[in-house]
Amino acid sequence: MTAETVDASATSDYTADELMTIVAARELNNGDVVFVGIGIPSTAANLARQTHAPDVVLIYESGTIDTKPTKTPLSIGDGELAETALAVVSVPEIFAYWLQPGRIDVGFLGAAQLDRHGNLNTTVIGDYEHPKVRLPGAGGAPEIALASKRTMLVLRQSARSFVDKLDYVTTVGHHEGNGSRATLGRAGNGPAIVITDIGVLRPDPVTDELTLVSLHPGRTIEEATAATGWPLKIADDLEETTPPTLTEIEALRRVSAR
Amino acid sequence: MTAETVDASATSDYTADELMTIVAARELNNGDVVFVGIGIPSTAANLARQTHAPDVVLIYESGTIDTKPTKTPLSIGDGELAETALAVVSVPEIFAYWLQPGRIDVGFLGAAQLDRHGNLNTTVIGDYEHPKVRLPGAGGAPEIALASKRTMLVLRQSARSFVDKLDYVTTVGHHEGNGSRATLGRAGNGPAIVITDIGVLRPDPVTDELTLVSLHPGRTIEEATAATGWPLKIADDLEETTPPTLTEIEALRRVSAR
Amino acid sequence: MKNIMTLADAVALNVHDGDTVAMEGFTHLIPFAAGHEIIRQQRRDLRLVRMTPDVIYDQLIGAGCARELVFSWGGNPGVGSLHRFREAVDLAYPRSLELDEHSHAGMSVRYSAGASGLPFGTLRGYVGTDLTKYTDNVRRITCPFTGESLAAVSALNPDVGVIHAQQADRHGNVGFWGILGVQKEAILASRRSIVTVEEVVDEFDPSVRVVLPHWVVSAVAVVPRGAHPSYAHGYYDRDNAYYRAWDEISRDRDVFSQWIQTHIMNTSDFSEHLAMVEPTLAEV
Amino acid sequence: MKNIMTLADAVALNVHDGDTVAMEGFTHLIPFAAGHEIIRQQRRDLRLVRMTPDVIYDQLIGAGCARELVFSWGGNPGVGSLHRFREAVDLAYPRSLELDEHSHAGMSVRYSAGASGLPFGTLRGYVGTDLTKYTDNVRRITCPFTGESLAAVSALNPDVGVIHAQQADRHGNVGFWGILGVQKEAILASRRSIVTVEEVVDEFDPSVRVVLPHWVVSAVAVVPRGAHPSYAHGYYDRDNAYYRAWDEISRDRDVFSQWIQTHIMNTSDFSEHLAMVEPTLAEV
Repeated sequence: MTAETVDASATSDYTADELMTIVAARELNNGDVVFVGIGIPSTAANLARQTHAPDVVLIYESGTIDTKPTKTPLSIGDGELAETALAVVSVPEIFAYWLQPGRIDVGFLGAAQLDRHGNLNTTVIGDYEHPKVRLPGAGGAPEIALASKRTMLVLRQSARSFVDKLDYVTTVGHHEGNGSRATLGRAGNGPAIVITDIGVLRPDPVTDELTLVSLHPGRTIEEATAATGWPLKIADDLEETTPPTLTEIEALRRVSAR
Repeated sequence: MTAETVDASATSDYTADELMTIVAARELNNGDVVFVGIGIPSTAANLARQTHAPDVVLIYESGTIDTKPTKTPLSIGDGELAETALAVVSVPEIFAYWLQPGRIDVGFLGAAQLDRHGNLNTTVIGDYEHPKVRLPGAGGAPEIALASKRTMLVLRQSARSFVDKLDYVTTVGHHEGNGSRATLGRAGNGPAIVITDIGVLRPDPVTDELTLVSLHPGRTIEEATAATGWPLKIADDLEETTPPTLTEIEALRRVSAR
Repeated sequence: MKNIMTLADAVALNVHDGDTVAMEGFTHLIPFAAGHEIIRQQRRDLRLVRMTPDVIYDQLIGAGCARELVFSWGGNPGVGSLHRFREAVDLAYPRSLELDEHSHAGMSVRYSAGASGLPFGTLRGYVGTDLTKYTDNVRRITCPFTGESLAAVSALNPDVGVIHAQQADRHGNVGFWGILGVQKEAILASRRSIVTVEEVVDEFDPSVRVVLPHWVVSAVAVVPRGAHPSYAHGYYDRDNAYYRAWDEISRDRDVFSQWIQTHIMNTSDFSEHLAMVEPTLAEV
Repeated sequence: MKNIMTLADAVALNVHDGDTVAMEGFTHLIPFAAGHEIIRQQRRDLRLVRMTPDVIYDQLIGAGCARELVFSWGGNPGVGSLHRFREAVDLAYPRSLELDEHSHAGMSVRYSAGASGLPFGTLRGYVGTDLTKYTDNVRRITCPFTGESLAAVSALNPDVGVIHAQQADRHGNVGFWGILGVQKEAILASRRSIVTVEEVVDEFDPSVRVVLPHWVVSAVAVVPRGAHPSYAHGYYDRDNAYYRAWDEISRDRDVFSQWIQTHIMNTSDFSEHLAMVEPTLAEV
């Protein structure tokens, strides 16, 4: 580790994606074992590893365990993930021996649609058999969200993505709320946080309904409500997200640069 | 391959074990994929590989695939088996991916007790809960005998080993005879040959009862009958086993020497 | 050695109209050359199986080879949608495409069960989702010891498994390393198999992690760069520009058809296609 | 790094009276040093699990540590019977020993199920045998797709898994190679785990085939030659003379007890035992 000067002064020079990535990275604790999807989850996990959480363990569904890529990979199967991994195992093994038994602290996912209980759709917009938009499908998400001790979700917030009713449930979050996830069999605790371009949501401890707990700098409750397809609950002690520091932004740009 | 002079002249300078080993080796075809137990099966398979069947593929339950040991290994997990193997896989994998689906041509086993249908006991002599002699137990045999396309058995013949009723069925052969093995679910064809120190037995094509088809040089029907705990069937066209050739004996001693 | 042949012969011998064909390679070692040869030989009514149907299956689907797709994630990684796949699903063009859709975990268990000679596999999964509504290949099973309810998935046993590997030896044994994916299972689960390789070597070195013995591989064909535009660890990198360019090519039916004509139907093998495509993308 | 400690501490922290303990190593890398330490710390009422209980478990059983043995093959490989095991079974000396007896295939599926977090595993096996008569851990299950009847075995999830490996790195990650056995599964199936290693290295080289990350290993202890008399691929060979000598030592209760006293109870660690045993056997 080289000693670096930490510049904790706030900056306003960042994109929405950069802010989401930085807020997500902050949620990872040093030593967490994280099953990472590609995109913002991967960038955020690598940012965390290169800043406050050097011992975070990154696992990709391509079977690479404890990878330490210097740059954010473009795909979950980049060669650098294998080259820098502590171990490379087969895809059946990564799901059966590593994900399924509950060894993973954090499952880190994106999605196209989300409902108030953190259930996800990445399959179709519209009717399944006559879709408006055919999306890629499930990938690793259903079992990542089921087995990880907690799930972190990252997606942009809009009336099209934060919907009252999913067109298709690809991946279960808190199911129908009110603890109903526990009826699905042995599983982790479900979504702990949703990070959007507007703010941060966490599930209500009783109802499991996603509640806005933090607004990003410059964002308003009205914007959040307008970008949500159900009557959005707002926390009594709504906070403002700590803006990115210069150190965070620089580290992120170093990780992302190609 | 070095060209070697083949000396096909018969010899009478051999032990009972050497004869059993040579007769067993002859039964292996070039290219056969053989799942090998330790002892005579392992020696015979290595003898075959170093004589008439250079492309025989040896698999040991230690997970070593296509091993080419220069000497007969002492245990199924000798280091040389790994060093000379085309591939080394885990024990769960060797049973699940390689044995179970029926990829193995020949399962090659010994036993303590055998009955007329080629069922085997390697568990106890006497009552299970109050045994006269506690034997090692099943090991890989039950599933080797179940999944291999055919099974070859090698054991010394005596009234104690060739019994009317097994004290314990560790490993199924032709079950209760008369094709009843087929009722046990998807499986290979069961014991094709039993090689003893007295002769060679094969199952009757209809009843599956082991029938003496060959006597080793100098052995008699009376000896075979006396060494069998049930009324032994003798083939109409009983043959005499071709005695070991000088080439076979020399090759065997080369393989076995340590 | 008797399993080493040309890719054209390997496909002609092993892939038939109506077959279930699994072409695997998890971002790494994707058997593009073999996919092109199947298009060139105009196989039809295939049931295509693949965890991540990306550009390789977009090409096969767009070329009209497929009647069904068994999969868990379909997209152009890092780029976006598969336009030929979407047009087949949304508009039944060039023909309708049935879907049998799973999660990655489910697909990998289906392959493992197939490789193990078992009729089904078990996992903790699929609960609380709509995935089970549109497939008959996921059911529930009760643990005979604990009474727990678990997901059971039917085994996959394709007629043909197709992969690309770095190396074969002179006996026709196959070796690969880097990201391993589900390739071993795909080959062991399949009745027949085709492996394209970068080269034939005298002996495998210790970096080789998976070895498939020649007696489980029906055909080995030497096709250098046969995984392009995906990558072969130790041989060449991913051609990210090709994946990006594919978005444009595949968006329009006619542009796509012209591409298939030029790069596959009018060429005699993969090397001619590579000669066309590599110089233009080399600057990226 | 926080998981690297002495073997005495590793056993004191992780192995308790009454625990289910799986010590694995398939002829290769058998954790003898850890077995001695469990005897030295006089653990009692253990449920011992091991596919091939050979000399290591003969020692633990003879020393009175075990109440039950879960296994698939018990013998002294290449030599003959295990006399302490047989006396426990035949004569309940030094105490009775319950048996839960399986085939290798069944045991390996039980471990794999345990490592996978599933309550059971499935195999084609056990049919037509008496194995199912004396255990409650094998039942039948019906495939929900084909209706076939298959064997189901209950998962093994030991309290402690114990193995020997060639190497650890400074973070406490563990690496091994050569014959792999069921060690990975034994560790992943267990709630806690102890790994003895030949040495700590800066970095694993490519010959290392299995790596267990430090976060699945409770304790790593450096014990050179800790698998003796079994072998460690790349470090030392099997001591066949020890296995042969064991036949004599274990045949007689008093000779055995004296051996345990001298080699384990009166020594402070495995190196003292090695110093006694290796010179006398070196000539073979």
